[in-house]
Amino acid sequence: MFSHEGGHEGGQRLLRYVDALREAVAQEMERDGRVFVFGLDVDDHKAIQGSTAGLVERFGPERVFTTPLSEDAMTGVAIGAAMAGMRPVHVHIRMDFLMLCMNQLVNIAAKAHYMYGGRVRVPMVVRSMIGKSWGQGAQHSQGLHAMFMHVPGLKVVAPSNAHDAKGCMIAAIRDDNPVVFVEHRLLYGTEAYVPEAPFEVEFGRARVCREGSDVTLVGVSNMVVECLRAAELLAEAGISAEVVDPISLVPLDHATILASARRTRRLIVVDNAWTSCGASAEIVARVCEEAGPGAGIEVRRMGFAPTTCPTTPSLEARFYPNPSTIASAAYRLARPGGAEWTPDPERARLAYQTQFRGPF
Amino acid sequence: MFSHEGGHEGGQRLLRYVDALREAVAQEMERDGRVFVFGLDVDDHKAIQGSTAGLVERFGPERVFTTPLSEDAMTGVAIGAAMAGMRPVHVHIRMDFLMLCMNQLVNIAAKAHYMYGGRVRVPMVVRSMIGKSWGQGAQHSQGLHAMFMHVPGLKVVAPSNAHDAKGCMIAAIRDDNPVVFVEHRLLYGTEAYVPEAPFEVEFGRARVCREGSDVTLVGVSNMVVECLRAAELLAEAGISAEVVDPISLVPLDHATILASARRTRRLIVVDNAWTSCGASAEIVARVCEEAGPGAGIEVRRMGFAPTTCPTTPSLEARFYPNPSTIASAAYRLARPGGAEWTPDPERARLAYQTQFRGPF
Amino acid sequence: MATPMVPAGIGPDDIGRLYRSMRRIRRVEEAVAEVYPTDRIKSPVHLSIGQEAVSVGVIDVLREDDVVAGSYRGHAVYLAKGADLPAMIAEMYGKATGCAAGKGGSMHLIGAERNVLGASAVVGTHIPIALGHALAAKREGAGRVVAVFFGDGATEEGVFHESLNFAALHRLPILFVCENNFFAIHTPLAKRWATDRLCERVATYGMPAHRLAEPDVFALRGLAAGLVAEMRAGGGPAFLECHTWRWREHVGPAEDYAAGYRPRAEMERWEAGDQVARLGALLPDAGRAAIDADIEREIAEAFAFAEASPFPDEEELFTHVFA
Amino acid sequence: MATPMVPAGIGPDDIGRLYRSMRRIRRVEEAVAEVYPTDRIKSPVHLSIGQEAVSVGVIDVLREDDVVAGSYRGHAVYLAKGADLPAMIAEMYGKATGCAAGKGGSMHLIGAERNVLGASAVVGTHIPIALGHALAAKREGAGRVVAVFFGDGATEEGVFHESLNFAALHRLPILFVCENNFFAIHTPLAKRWATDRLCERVATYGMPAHRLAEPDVFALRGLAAGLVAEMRAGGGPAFLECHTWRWREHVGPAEDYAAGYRPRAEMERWEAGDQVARLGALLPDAGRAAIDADIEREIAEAFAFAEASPFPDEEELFTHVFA
Ligand SMILES: Cc1ncc(C[n+]2csc(CCOP(=O)(O)OP(=O)(O)O)c2C)c(N)n1
Ligand SMILES: Cc1ncc(C[n+]2csc(CCOP(=O)(O)OP(=O)(O)O)c2C)c(N)n1
Ligand SMILES: [Mg+2]
Ligand SMILES: [Mg+2]
Repeated sequence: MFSHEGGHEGGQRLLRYVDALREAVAQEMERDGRVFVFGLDVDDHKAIQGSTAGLVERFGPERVFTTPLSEDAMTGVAIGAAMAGMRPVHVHIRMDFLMLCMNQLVNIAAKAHYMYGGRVRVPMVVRSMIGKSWGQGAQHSQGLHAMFMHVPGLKVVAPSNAHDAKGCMIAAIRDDNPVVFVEHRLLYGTEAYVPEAPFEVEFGRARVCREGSDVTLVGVSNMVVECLRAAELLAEAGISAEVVDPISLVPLDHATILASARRTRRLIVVDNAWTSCGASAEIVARVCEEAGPGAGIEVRRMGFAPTTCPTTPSLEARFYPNPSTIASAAYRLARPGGAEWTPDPERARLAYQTQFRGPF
Repeated sequence: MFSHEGGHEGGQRLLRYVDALREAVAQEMERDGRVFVFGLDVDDHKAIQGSTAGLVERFGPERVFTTPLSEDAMTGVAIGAAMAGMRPVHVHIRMDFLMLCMNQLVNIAAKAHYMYGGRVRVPMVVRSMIGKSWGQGAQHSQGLHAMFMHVPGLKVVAPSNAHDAKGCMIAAIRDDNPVVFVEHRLLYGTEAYVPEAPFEVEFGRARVCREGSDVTLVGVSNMVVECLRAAELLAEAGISAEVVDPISLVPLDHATILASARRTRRLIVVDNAWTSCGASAEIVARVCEEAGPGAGIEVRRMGFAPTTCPTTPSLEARFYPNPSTIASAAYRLARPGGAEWTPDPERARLAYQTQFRGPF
Repeated sequence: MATPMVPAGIGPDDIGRLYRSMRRIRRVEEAVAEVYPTDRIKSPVHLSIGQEAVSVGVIDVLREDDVVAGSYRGHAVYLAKGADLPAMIAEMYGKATGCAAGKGGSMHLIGAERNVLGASAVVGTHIPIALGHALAAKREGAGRVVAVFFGDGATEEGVFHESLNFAALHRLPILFVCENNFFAIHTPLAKRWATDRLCERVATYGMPAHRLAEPDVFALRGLAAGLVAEMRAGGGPAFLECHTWRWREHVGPAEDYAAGYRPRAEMERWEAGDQVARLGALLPDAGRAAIDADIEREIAEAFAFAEASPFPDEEELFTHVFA
Repeated sequence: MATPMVPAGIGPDDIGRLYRSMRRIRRVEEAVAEVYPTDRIKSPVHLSIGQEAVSVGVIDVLREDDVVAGSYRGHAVYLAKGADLPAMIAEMYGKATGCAAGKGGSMHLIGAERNVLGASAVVGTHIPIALGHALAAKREGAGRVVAVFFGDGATEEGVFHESLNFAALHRLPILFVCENNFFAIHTPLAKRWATDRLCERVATYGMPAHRLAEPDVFALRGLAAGLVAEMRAGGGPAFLECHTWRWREHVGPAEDYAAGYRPRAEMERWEAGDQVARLGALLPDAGRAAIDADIEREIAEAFAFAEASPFPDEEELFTHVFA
């Protein structure tokens, strides 16, 4: 089943993001009989782009099952089962569909532990995929993690690479709280070195993916990959960009971001979402509140255009930040008054071919 | 019906917020036969705390009617009726219940005009009341306007006084877009001078409610009242606070806020909501992005405690910002290193007795 | 309405037990209504007065390890399942000793030790939560069942139908109990339901569905016993629609017939059918008096406990955000 | 399946009109499938091939000012109502001349000029939107009706039930048409429905509900005609469940029997009952050939138009956020 697992004990293998997700869930299901996976089409031959492939064969239909199209009730079922001691992983092929179960997530899952004075826990994972490209359009492309960051009681993680995908998924399943797990579908094919043995990526610890001194680029989810690409392009223009991956948005490792921004005195937060009341607003606001104007930090936010996502490629391409627009923005920040610069679009377009390889 | 209307043509009368809402809707229903009001219990004897009182008697059950407990479908009905040329006002006695219709609001109402290339419009008003005090608790107390500010295509307004309540309601009903109308129930009893004749309060124009030079307090919804009270307390401590009421959050009059913050070089945004990815994060982030560190603006956010809302008064009191905590925070900002100062709690507690009287 | 007979197989102990449970709920709620004007209770109260028989008739056939779930109008469910009375009153008083540590109040009672799920103030939201417990109970395979109580208004929420379909599809051990008191706040069924063929509708999901139009705690108990027995044996879900009547206002301690949205005359019919009075009359005076005295003592102690308990410390505001 | 008879009252014109409409949809979808691999079409496509008769049978009895609503699998609804073909193809090509200005794509077609509501890609969401139009139509009082088409999976969403109740409660002029093709993506009814008593369930809301288990465009049309006539006369809503079959993969241009989630054998039954072929055979060869030629010409022109049309200007990204 898991071709990558063979042989080298606990060693690291190049693994695709999608396989890392699947391996994490399989290992946790193996370890803990309370874990189960459900959601629309988790058991069909497409297996959520392969991320649930083989699970029903291995663990049976009582622990891996599809559902009716009833997101609201199914979310309640996950919450109730979690309160009863099970550890559900509820899968949604689009984050947009979480709008159908906001009531259960916001009014019950986030609040139960508190509202009931600590008498219950809600250990559940809500897997939600963000779609992009090929005319996904208005209702199949949204990154709505900010809505969950807004409400106390929910954890939100957005791993950007296969290594963190596995480690965060294991940590999320073992967490005693509801965790909204954000997966960008364009990351599914990206590879990274991933330990074979189960491991946790601790929430609330950001990773400096690339060190730099002129500007700090904080990327969310797939935007980490785009920022790393932008950093390569910037290097060729003589600008040293530091790239920080928060990994988890709630809890947020604010200290690492703040320290980097203090050093570079330039911060650009790049999110795969709208900026208004977004994760980028939160990160920028906290940095400015705590550092104060004395720290002399210039801040910028980048994200979706402030529009609905169009399907036609001529417009869709301009809806998202990309290595080129990120690099240009960073250049403007680092070279105020300098001549406009945009990297060779050809070289900038490679973001998702370049495989992420650590460092870990 | 409208006791305040008698006599003085177009003149201003002291009117309660709740009566201003009702008068605005009644005048628009009179003017435009396409306007109708529906939602749970709009036609019962309690009449949504009086805000819909008399409407069914005056306009009949075809234009004023209650619904089944089906927020999701009823929101779709409002959207569909709006697309068909009607102008629905959909009433919810708690903003928390909007979580049940997020899919229709976020995936349809916000996107229809764009997603369908401008071929349809969705002129609807979503009235949502925010509850507070007397153990409303976790699910009856949330201010969730930030979620709507996050999604392009929705307008969001939060009038803080009776004058703006009437003017914004009329503007919202006449607006060709979906408008989420935020009403804090503790404002219902507050009075202000309100013109008798119909008028619009234009969206996207903030009001400087009180001028000051030491610190800018931006309040959202009822927090404007709390900020004004804090400003009075601060004056007694020798600190001059400017109070800005954005009135509409989308569109947001950023220029007025920025200009004030540049002048006072101290900005505190006080929201009746959580701060993480909240309206306060958005306002602070925009000010810092545009002004830059050179402007030397210190920024702070205040809002709900980062917890679920508890019912017991001993904890609930500390969940919300109030004139005393706002004044103290402003004092700390204006007198760094100065001695701690907290206003006399007795005087601070008066917020909702002090009636808002302009200036307009 | 004519008082129905006591069915065969119901002994004095049964009558005493059922009377005690219903009477206790009635008196607790009356005591709550009494102190309410003093503002010692710190959250809105939705009283069960008049509806006691529904909770008691069903829950009497459940085991301690069975699960029950109710709404903001869930005091009867909480008490019928045997959850802690002092902790309930303390919760309403906003005290640290409350069943939810003072953070939930009247609308969010929870009786963890007796498998009473936390109540929700958003209508219908507790239905799928109960369903999740039923899924867990089925996987566990120990014959535990779940009973979920909700009002007529809750059946208008889409999630109710999604839950019925899923319960029947997976044959989960859950008893859906609709307490149809004909009103959602002040709005009558006629303004909310296209028809009153609810049981017929639910039956199309392939589960037994019965309506009890007359208040008869014995009949309800008998019906519930049969349905629950089948569930324990591996049968699927079942549904009960129980007509009942809210004697007081929707929220708050008083009667509200003056408001005019429902006729006082209707009330008389339900007073005549009051199961608390009916079962009380079936008991010997001495026995009834002893039970009543017990209950009064228990209630007095509960309120005293709540009074004497401290409010939560300030730092409690920040506990329990995350587990 | 035995081919049913042509009912009395159906003349050659009717057959020709229905054939043209169904054949046109079939050929447009086949043409879309053909060009799809070239990447000229810029969004995922959910083809109606095999399901044409449902849209055509119902919509044939509607007036131009009546309203129809379909889902992301709504090409047949769009075309049957007479909305603009070149604008549809241009929309799929992402061109500025598209029916949604290139911003919606295949899943969000809208035919404003023919009262075809915009399609939604979130299953079931268009049902209450259609209901809102029905409310407007009733208030208007001009006898207009609404027909809303959705899949079997959409009936599992709570909003479907909320919509049925509201439609029946207010007796709104809306015809609910469920295109039951037995699958939601690759998941069969058996994994999603507790029972198949859908019509029985819907009928409990107090509206006529009929199932058509065999493909027969004449029978469907006749049934729809009667129901719509009653609606125009002030009657309330009605419901139709039409069994049908998706001939191609859930999304994309190809067949997918190799995937093994549904048997090719089933397909043969539906090919035998194909209404396009059936009606074609009822027409004189010359007449049929003329219609076919028209259609091919129209399709060729539509694709040429799409090809020739420009992509939207960059600044179009920022238009239409607000009206
Ligand atoms: C989803 C939702 N909508 C509206 C409300 C406001 N509300 C509180 S109780 C209630 C009536 C519920 O009626 P029913 O379900 O019959 O229960 P009852 O109060 O009669 O016991 C309503 C509409 C709410 N709490 N939740
Ligand atoms: C609310 C929602 N959940 C899940 C999906 C993913 N999805 C897209 S189409 C589909 C199947 C819908 O089946 P059905 O309603 O029968 O329509 P059909 O595709 O068979 O015509 C699903 C689950 C979605 N688009 N929306
Ligand atoms: Mg009721
Ligand atoms: Mg289908």
